[in-house]
Parts: sequence; structure tokens; C-alpha cells
Amino acid sequence: MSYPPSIPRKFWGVDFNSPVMLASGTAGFGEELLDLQCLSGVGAVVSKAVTFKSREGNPPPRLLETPYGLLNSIGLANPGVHHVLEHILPVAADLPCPLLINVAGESVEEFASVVSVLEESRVHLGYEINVSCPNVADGGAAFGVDPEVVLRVAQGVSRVTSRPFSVKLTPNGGDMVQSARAAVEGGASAVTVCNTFLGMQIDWETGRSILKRKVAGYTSPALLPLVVARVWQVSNAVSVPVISSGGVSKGEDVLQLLAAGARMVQVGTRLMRRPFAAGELMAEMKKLTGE
Amino acid sequence: MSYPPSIPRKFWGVDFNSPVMLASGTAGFGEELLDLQCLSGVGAVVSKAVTFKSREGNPPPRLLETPYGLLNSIGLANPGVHHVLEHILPVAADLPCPLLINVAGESVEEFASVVSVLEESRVHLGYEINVSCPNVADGGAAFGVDPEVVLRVAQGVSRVTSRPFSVKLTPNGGDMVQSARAAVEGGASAVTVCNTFLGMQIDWETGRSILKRKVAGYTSPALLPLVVARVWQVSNAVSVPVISSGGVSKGEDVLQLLAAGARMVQVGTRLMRRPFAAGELMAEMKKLTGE
Amino acid sequence: MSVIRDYDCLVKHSEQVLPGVIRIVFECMEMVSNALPGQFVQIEPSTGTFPVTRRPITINRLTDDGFELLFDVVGRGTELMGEMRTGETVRILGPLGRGWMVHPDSTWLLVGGGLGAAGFQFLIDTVGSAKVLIGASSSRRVIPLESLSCTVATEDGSTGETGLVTALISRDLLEEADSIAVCGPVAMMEAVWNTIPSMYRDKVQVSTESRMGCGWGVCDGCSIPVSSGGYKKCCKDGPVFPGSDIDWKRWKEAGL
Amino acid sequence: MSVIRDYDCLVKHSEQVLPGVIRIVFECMEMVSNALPGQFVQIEPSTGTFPVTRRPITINRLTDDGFELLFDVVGRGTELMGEMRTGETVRILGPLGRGWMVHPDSTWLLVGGGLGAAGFQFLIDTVGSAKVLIGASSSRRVIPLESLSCTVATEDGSTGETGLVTALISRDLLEEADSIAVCGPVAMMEAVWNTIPSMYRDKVQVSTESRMGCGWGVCDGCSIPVSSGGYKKCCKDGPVFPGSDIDWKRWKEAGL
Ligand SMILES: Cc1cc2nc3c(=O)[nH]c(=O)nc-3n(C[C@H](O)[C@H](O)[C@H](O)COP(=O)(O)OP(=O)(O)OC[C@H]3O[C@@H](n4cnc5c(N)ncnc54)[C@H](O)[C@@H]3O)c2cc1C
Ligand SMILES: Cc1cc2nc3c(=O)[nH]c(=O)nc-3n(C[C@H](O)[C@H](O)[C@H](O)COP(=O)(O)OP(=O)(O)OC[C@H]3O[C@@H](n4cnc5c(N)ncnc54)[C@H](O)[C@@H]3O)c2cc1C
Ligand SMILES: Cc1cc2nc3c(=O)[nH]c(=O)nc-3n(C[C@H](O)[C@H](O)[C@H](O)COP(=O)(O)O)c2cc1C
Ligand SMILES: Cc1cc2nc3c(=O)[nH]c(=O)nc-3n(C[C@H](O)[C@H](O)[C@H](O)COP(=O)(O)O)c2cc1C
Ligand code: FES
Ligand code: FES
Repeated sequence: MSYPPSIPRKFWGVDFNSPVMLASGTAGFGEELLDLQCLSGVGAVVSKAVTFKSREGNPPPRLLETPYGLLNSIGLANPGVHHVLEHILPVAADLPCPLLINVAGESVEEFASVVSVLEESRVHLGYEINVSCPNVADGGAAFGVDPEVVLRVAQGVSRVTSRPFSVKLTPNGGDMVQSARAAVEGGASAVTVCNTFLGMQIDWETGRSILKRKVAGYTSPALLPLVVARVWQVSNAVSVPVISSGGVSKGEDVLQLLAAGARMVQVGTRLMRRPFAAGELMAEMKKLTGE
Repeated sequence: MSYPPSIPRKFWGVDFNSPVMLASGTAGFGEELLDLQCLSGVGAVVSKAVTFKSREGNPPPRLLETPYGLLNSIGLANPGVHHVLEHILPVAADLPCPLLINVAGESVEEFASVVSVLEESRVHLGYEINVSCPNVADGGAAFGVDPEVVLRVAQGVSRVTSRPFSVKLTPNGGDMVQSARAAVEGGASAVTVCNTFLGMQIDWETGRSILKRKVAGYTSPALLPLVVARVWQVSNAVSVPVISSGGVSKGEDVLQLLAAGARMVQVGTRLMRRPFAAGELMAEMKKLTGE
Repeated sequence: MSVIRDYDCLVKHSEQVLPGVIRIVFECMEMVSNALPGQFVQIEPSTGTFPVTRRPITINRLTDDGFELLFDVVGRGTELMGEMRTGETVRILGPLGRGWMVHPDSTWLLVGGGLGAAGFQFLIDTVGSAKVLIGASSSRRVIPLESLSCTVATEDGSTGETGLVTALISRDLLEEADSIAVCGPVAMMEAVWNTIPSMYRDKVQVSTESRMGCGWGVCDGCSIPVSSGGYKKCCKDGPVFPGSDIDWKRWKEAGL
Repeated sequence: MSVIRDYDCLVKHSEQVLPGVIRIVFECMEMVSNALPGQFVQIEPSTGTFPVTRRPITINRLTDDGFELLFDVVGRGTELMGEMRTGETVRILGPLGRGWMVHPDSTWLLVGGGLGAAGFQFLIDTVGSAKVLIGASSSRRVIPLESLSCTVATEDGSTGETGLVTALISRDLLEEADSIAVCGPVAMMEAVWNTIPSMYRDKVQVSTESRMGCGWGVCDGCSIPVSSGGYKKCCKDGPVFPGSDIDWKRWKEAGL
């Protein structure tokens, strides 16, 4: 890479117009983005997680703001793959940018099952395979912490689709570099680095956590250095492009992640405050790079 | 535990006067603390890491402040165990509180060798075994990510000392709960949760990291939820007390970590800004709990 | 459906109307032509990095060239909002959510608890005439309302009747109303719901609250347990729901 | 050894002396009786949470009841420090480090580059008489110094001689001096060091800089590469070192 970097606009051979992707779980399936007309600067949308059956998600409250970030405990709430295929993807067809569908599961097989069903649609470009969720069938640790399991999940997905897919890794245990290599071996066309870091807040007076599941996903602009380090480590170890996820709130942050080796950069929590974040980030980047 | 918690003052059966410990690497060996007279509120001091041979540490710059935290790349700089024994511990004997010596190594055997040498001194109460450093003899990953290696390190240390020791775990890979269990099986009297999270900052204009080793240890008050979650997970899984390390900047943070299951709470980066942090934290806690 | 936009709104006026309760008037013509009673806005409390989300506040009323909010200072976000001064510009997303289902010519009964009555003014101004019942802990928590008919109950008796708002609800009032709007803390709303005999419950709409991420339906963070099982989104399906939609038991368990 | 304490210091005066260069005068009697020339203090730039470390600044001079700092606004910390106003109280740790080794009755030659000359005033005030050579990019970077003998060179010729400070160093000056104090950017200090013939190098002391964590010797973050191999601590073993102690090659590699 040459420095200062130019703003990349192509990915997987497709024109993305922008390196900024909206992160899974923070942009729905894109329908609301159409209503709000906040798609300027969006390179691609990643849908919220889709599982085979519908999931009502975790009991409320599901969000808790901490002094420097946000804890979320959504619990993969979604209407299930068949509902998504029939009722949501047709609406998402109006998106002016590519859509990736984030796929989750509780067993190695579920990922491929979900993808098989979605293969009927022509709306989406590809998938993001979310191996950060707990492997219910196999003890409850996240799939992503075991490279052997990541390999099997990726192989399963490769078998049922020829679309590109990224495997979204977890930073909570295991060896991310090994898991990334396993994803590539299994046929992944990219890896996403990374899902949320486990976090928790307890009320010291009562000893209780406000979020019922206690441990939740923590996001914060202060986590940027953690994501930069992991993007750098993984992008130096694998041949497929790395999509970064986490810590972005300024145009400078996107440029830093690109410099660290990311090819696309997701933004999530920032959208909670700035629905038009993608356009704002692009404007800031153009100003900084003089493009 | 009953809530709101009372401020604990005993640990390992010893009177610590305060649950606040000064974290390894942020308080030297305690000599400077005597000069500065900033020991009020300090339950115990953990020394900087000691290795068998002297280590000059990483090339400068070793510190880089980021918008929300600090990256450090000290590289275990220390004069070696024999120098520590002969020249530093005699001075540290004047400390009015217990001293734990943080021990690092590049091979499983080095930890026990360092401890053996230190056994000659009566100055320190016990050890903190730092398995977060890279296992040079065995591929370079941190010792702490492999429970089997943690077990062997702890067993080695148990063999050469009857003093209490804590094993300081790493959050950068592996399964912290498994490593904690291994430490206890190997004879650890506590576990410290946890060492610094890997982080990095890159200058996007040049693509370069200011710190020569590129990836460094990241600390920030914004990481508190990450530490709370890990303390909660580990303290629910092991029988020995958990010492927390990371994210503390306010008295409330200490109380939250105690509520999460910590029995002692380390403070590190906060000392960079507030040498008298321990006393300040104690005062804030007393105000909050009405003690 | 109203058009949601992210506006830079000028603060025209800010004042403390009750201890710890702030009223801010913003300039924003587009909101005047778009907003419906019961809708809310998402306010950016600070131009700094933290907090990382906005704060949802119900539109209390429209003004000639903008709108007015009334809120309680309860934490960091509302504290920062209380410091907003005339002349400042604030980022505000709105109007958001589904407000009160307003049937033309219907007779309204409004039951509010404390700051829950914030937003009633817009409804009163829209429906023309309404009977309003307000409950509060004390006179220091009774927000000002311009209404032809307003009865107040305070727990400490410092103004109006002494007691809870539920005591003000009579069969006559329930009978007479075509629509009943309830807004306040969860426990108060449940008490009102339980006070209302089932034959009148179809008339009841309640305005819910939840911790919010986005405020416009993308994050699934604001779930309200509904009686058909599962959840609906406070920000998009609500905040106003038919009272019968709510699963009161599970909602109370949320401990919001 | 001087007694280090953490003081709440009152800002008595703050002004911009050159574009982007601020002078702040603090009240602190204890510093007057304790500080030595070349020592520094650690300033807490904000009462908020960030930045997480303090900022090291050399004591430019003592006043009757306190001390004065002179600093460049180069980043977030110094920006916040530039906003400190008369009447505010600031947390300051000091005096820190080892200053100039001042031999009584010695004749001094002071060679400063830009803001590196901050701190020379205290030395001049202490040693009585000294010859001062200052190099800067332009007149806008020449800090005010009260000295009987001060020669300036600017790169753009806007004041004094045109050229680098090394051109002002003559054999006569080196011969005449018992002690030579050098302070400025690393590249400037190395150029000065290389300009000085080895026979005079024993007289040279240099004041170093490094990114600091603690400032009082506990974190090992501020290492300066020394010619005997390994590192010394800028904050405790320095910031002033004999010139011959420095490993210039490794220090430049640090790219500080
Ligand atoms: C649709 C909607 C409309 C609202 N309208 C009004 C209004 O008109 N006037 C008014 O005073 N308040 C209103 N609220 C509540 C208001 O949003 C919260 O009081 C505010 O977000 C608290 O922010 P904070 O940073 O000050 O508090 P925090 O420091 O975040 O928390 C302080 C307390 O407020 C509670 N809280 C935090 N966030 C929310 C939230 N999103 N919803 C409910 N409670 C929360 C917490 O449980 C906590 O007890 C509304 C909430 C919703 C969802
Ligand atoms: C012992 C000592 C004495 C000093 N005395 C003075 C003085 O009298 N006047 C003065 O203007 N400056 C002095 N400095 C430099 C001053 O400390 C830095 O300019 C300041 O810390 C920068 O803080 P910042 O947050 O504004 O910059 P940052 O945003 O942190 O960084 C901006 C730039 O400053 C550099 N920098 C950051 N921290 C340091 C540091 N600790 N030391 C050196 N460079 C740094 C960085 O490389 C970067 O290029 C001294 C430094 C030391 C170590
Ligand atoms: C409210 C919320 C919901 C999320 N849901 C999902 C999800 O369904 N699937 C997934 O892979 N990641 C999910 N994430 C993680 C984000 O996609 C993203 O990786 C993470 O938030 C880090 O990026 P950020 O720092 O920009 O927020 C969610 C994050 C948030 C805040
Ligand atoms: C400058 C610095 C040096 C450190 N050196 C060591 C060390 O030698 N051994 C060790 O186990 N941890 C070391 N740490 C980690 C701290 O002991 C502590 O675990 C970490 O900083 C988290 O706590 P904090 O958030 O309060 O800083 C160091 C941390 C810092 C900031
Ligand atoms: S707050 Fe995000 S969906 Fe309702
Ligand atoms: S700055 Fe900490 S040892 Fe020098």
C-alpha cells in the first residue's frame, strides 16, 4: 500500500463507491435507510443477523450506555430466514448499494442451511458469517474461538453458495489469526475483524447487572486501537481482504484502519448517534486526503 | 457477597488496609513511592516485571497517548533478578505495605528460576506470575493462552516457593476461564484479571506505527466494562480470589469491580496522572459507601 | 407517514419550569408541518464524543416556527441538554415513531403521571377538547398544561386531591371518552390499566419508553414485550401502543 | 534532592508571547524554595478524564511566589493548557528530574533551539552571567530572554544572523565557557554536539525530551539511549545529561 492511501472504492471486484460499510445489527436490513435517505457514502449494508428459525431476542433492556461506550444484548432477534427471504429482501432490493446478509447459527450446520434458503434471492451480493455467537450444540463457546469449527462452518457455506462471503471473527478468546486462516481455507472471500468485545456493567450498590444476560457486547470509539491491532495482525496473515469492524467515529479512523490493512471499514455504533455517518465519514476523508 | 459491599481490607489472610493494589509496571519497585510519600491508601505494591537476566527493554518511544487511552511498549525492561535481590529489595523493605513481585519469563522454566532466586529475600509477601509475555521458547504466543502451559508454569512456581502467588492472565486470545482453572490447579493462590489488551495506532499518512514494536499494550478507563466482564466470568469459575487489573479511574470503578467478584483491585494507568490515586480512590469509596 | 430528517435546530429559549425540569423551545419549521402528537425526537446531547447515543424526548407541543420539549434532568445526557442555551444549534432527528391514534371528533381522556404528561399539550392542542387527569408526587412535579379541564392529584397533597391518579378515574369519565391516553412510569400505567374495567380497555392507548439506540428502527434495542408474545419496537411500532398490546408482566420485569 | 509534591497551583497570569507560544505564571511558594534550573513539572491539562497522562514542561523561571512556564501549543494537551485562565487551579507535580549541574562561579555558554530555550531563563537567573546563543526558524519562534548577552540566528533571517545556531558557535566561546548547556530539538542538539570539537565536549550538558508516563521514575516509559548501552530515564536520571552520555544515533532513530 502507498501512503497516504487513496480512498478505495472497489471490493470483491464490485464497485462499492465507498469503503464504508454499515455494520450488522446497526442498520436493520436497509429498509429504514431508504426511508431516511441516509445512504449517501454507504459502500454496502450488512444486514442484522439472520438465523434459520425466528428469534425473539433477549428480554429488555437490551442496551445500556456506559460512560464511554455502549453495551448491547440484542440476542440475534430476527424473524427467521424464510420471513427474511419472502418479506424483507424484496424491499431491500431498492437499496442503491450492495447488501451482505449476516448469518448466525447455533450449530455448524445452521449456517449453511440459512445460506441455502437465501440463495433463492438475487437481492444480496454475499454473506457475512457471524461465528461470534455461542455454539449451543457444542458447549456454548463462540464458534469463532476454535479454528477447526470455523473451517467447518466456512466449508459448509462454500458448498451451498458461489457468492462471496466474509467470516466475522470474535475477539473474545481463541487466536484470531488462526481462525482467519481457517476461514480462508474453508473458502471465505474475506474476514471481518471483528465482532464486539464482551463487556459488562454492574450496579455496585445492588450487585446486579441491568442487562439480564449480564455479559453483553461492548462498543466504544475508545476501542479503536484494539481493532487496529487485530486488523493489522490478521491482514498480515491472510491473503483475502480484511473488513474492519469496530471503533470508528471519525474519517481519520477509517483512514487509520485502511492503513492498518483493512480494505473495507464498517461503522456501527456511530450510526446510533449519526444516521448519516457514512456520508459524514466520506466527507471527512476527502478533506483529509485532499481527494 | 452482600450489597452494597463493604470495603475489604484483608487478603490472603494478611491485613492489606485497602483493596487497592498498584499494578505492575506503574509503580517501579516501590522505592519512588517512598520518596513521593504517596503510599496512603495503597493495599499492596506489585513490582514491575522481573526476569532472570537483565533486559534493556524496547527502543523508544515506549509510550503513546491515544485519544482515549495509553499504548505502552516497555518490553519488560528490568535489571535482572540478581540485581533486584541485592540492590532493590533492601530499599523496598521500607514499604509500609506488602510487596508482590511480578515475574516474567521467556520459557516455562524461567519463572521458577526467578522465583527461586527471590526466595532468599524476606521483603516480599508473594508473587504475581505474568504469563502474558511471549513464550519465546515455544513459538512466541503468550504463555497465558494455553491452559496446559499455564498449569506447568504454576506448578513450577509452586515447587520452589510456599509464598502465595497470583497468575496474571492475558485477555489476548485463549480462554481466560480455562487458563484461570489451570493456574489454580497448578497451585496459584489467586488470579489477576487481566493484563493489557493488545492495541495499536498507525499514522495513516505514512502507514507507520510510532511505537517500534507496532502492537503494544493498551489501557484506558473506557476498557472498564471489558475488565468487569472478565472478572465476573473468572470469579464465578474459580475458588481462589480474583485480583482485577484494568480500567480503574474512580472510587466507583473499584466498587464495581468488587461487586463483579474481585477481592483486590489494581490501579495502573491512573497513577500516571495521579500518583496519589490509591488514597483518592479510598476517599471516594468511603464517601460512596458511607464508611 | 411523516418525513424523518436530521435537523440543526436553533435553541430559541431554555428555562427551568420546575425543580430539575427543563423546557427548551427549538426553531424548526419542518417539524411544524410534519410532527404528530405522541411522536418524539432524538437529541444529540453534546458535540463531543460522549455520550455515544442520542436521547429520546417526546414533542411537548408545536410552536409557530418549531417545537418545545419538556424533560427531567436524570443523568448525564439530560444534564448536558439542560445546559443548552439560546442561540446554540443542536442536532435533532425527527419526528420519530407512531404517536396517538387520533380519531376525528373523538372525546379524549388523558391520564398522565409526572413527567409522563410531557407531550399531552400537543395532543390537547390537536384534539381540541380533552379531560386531563394528572398524578404526581408533589406540586413540584406537576408540569404546566394549558387545558380547559385538568384535575390533579398529588401523593403529598401539596396541590389538588391527595392520593394517586387512579383515584381520579371515574366510570363516568371512562364512559364519556372515546379515547383514553395514558403516559407515565410503567408502574403508574399498569395501575391505571388495572383500574380500568375491561369493557373500556379498547379505548386505551399507552405511550411507552425504553432505552434507545437508534430511535428509527434499525438496532432492535428498544423492545417492548407485547401480549401476543415477543416484542415490538418502542421507537418504530410505538412509542404509543393500544393498551391491550402490552404484556405488563414482562414489561415490568424489564425494570426500566 | 528536592522534595516532589503534587500541588494545586493558582494561575496568576496567562498570555500568548509568540504565535502559538503560551506563558503561564503559577503561584506556588514551595516550588520557589525547591526547584532547580533544568527541572520540570508534570501538568494535568484537564480536570476531565482525557488525556490520561500529564504533560511535562520545563520551569522557565521562578517568580517571587511561584514559577513560570513557556510552551508551544502542539497537540491536545498543550491546547488545553493554553486555555487555562487566571484564577483557575491546576494540578502540578514537581519539581521533577535532575537539572543542569551548576558549578559555582563557572562561565556558561547556553545554546538553544526554538522552544528549547524555554528554561534557560531560570539557569541565567541562577548562574548570574551567561552567554546565550539562540537558533530559530524565524523571529516568530525566538522566545523572550532577559540576558546581558544573547545572540540570535534565524533560518529566514527575520531577526539576528541568517542561518543555523551552529554557525554562532565559535572556538572562543567554547574555550571561554566552563559549562555548555544545550537544549532544543534532537537534530539541532546533535548538530551542535557535532560542531563542538571533542576537546570541549566534556563541558557539554544537554537537556533531553521523551514522551512521559509518570514523570517520577516508576513506569520506565521515557527511556533515552545512552552511549554505555541501554537506556536512562529522561524523567529521573535526566532530563539533563552530560552530552557524552547520549547515544545520538539510537536517539535519533527513536524519531521523537
Ligand atoms: C420515546 C421516549 C420519549 C421520552 N420522552 C421524554 C420526555 O418528554 N421527557 C422526559 O423527561 N423524558 C423522556 N423520556 C425519557 C428520557 O429519554 C430519559 O430520561 C433520558 O434518555 C435519560 O438520559 P440521561 O443521559 O440523562 O440518563 P442516563 O444517565 O442514561 O440514565 C439515568 C436514568 O434514566 C433512565 N433512562 C436512560 N435512558 C432512557 C431511555 N431512553 N428511556 C427511558 N429511560 C431512560 C435510566 O434507566 C436511568 O435510571 C423519553 C423516553 C422515550 C423512550
Ligand atoms: C522534560 C521535558 C520538558 C519539556 N519542556 C517543555 C517546555 O518547556 N516547553 C514546551 O513547549 N515543551 C516542552 N516539552 C515538550 C512537551 O512536553 C510536549 O510538547 C507536550 O507534552 C505535547 O503535548 P500535547 O498533548 O500538546 O501533544 P500531543 O498531541 O501528545 O503530541 C503532539 C506532538 O508533541 C510530541 N510530544 C508529545 N508528548 C511529548 C513529550 N512528552 N515530550 C516530547 N514531545 C512530545 C509528539 O511527538 C507530537 O509530535 C518538554 C518535554 C519534556 C519531556
Ligand atoms: C446494537 C448492535 C447490534 C449488533 N448486532 C449484530 C449482529 O446481529 N450481528 C453481528 O455480526 N454483529 C452485530 N453487532 C456488532 C456490529 O456489527 C459491529 O461489529 C460492532 O458494533 C463494532 O463496530 P462499532 O464499534 O462501529 O459499533 C451489533 C452491534 C450493535 C451495537
Ligand atoms: C507503563 C506500563 C507498564 C506495565 N508493565 C507491566 C509489567 O511489567 N508486568 C505486568 O504484568 N503488567 C504490566 N503492565 C500492566 C499493568 O500492570 C495493568 O495490568 C494494566 O495497566 C491495566 O491496568 P490499568 O488500566 O489500571 O492501567 C504495565 C502497564 C503500563 C501502563
Ligand atoms: S431504538 Fe433502535 S430499533 Fe428502536
Ligand atoms: S516517565 Fe515514567 S519513568 Fe520516566
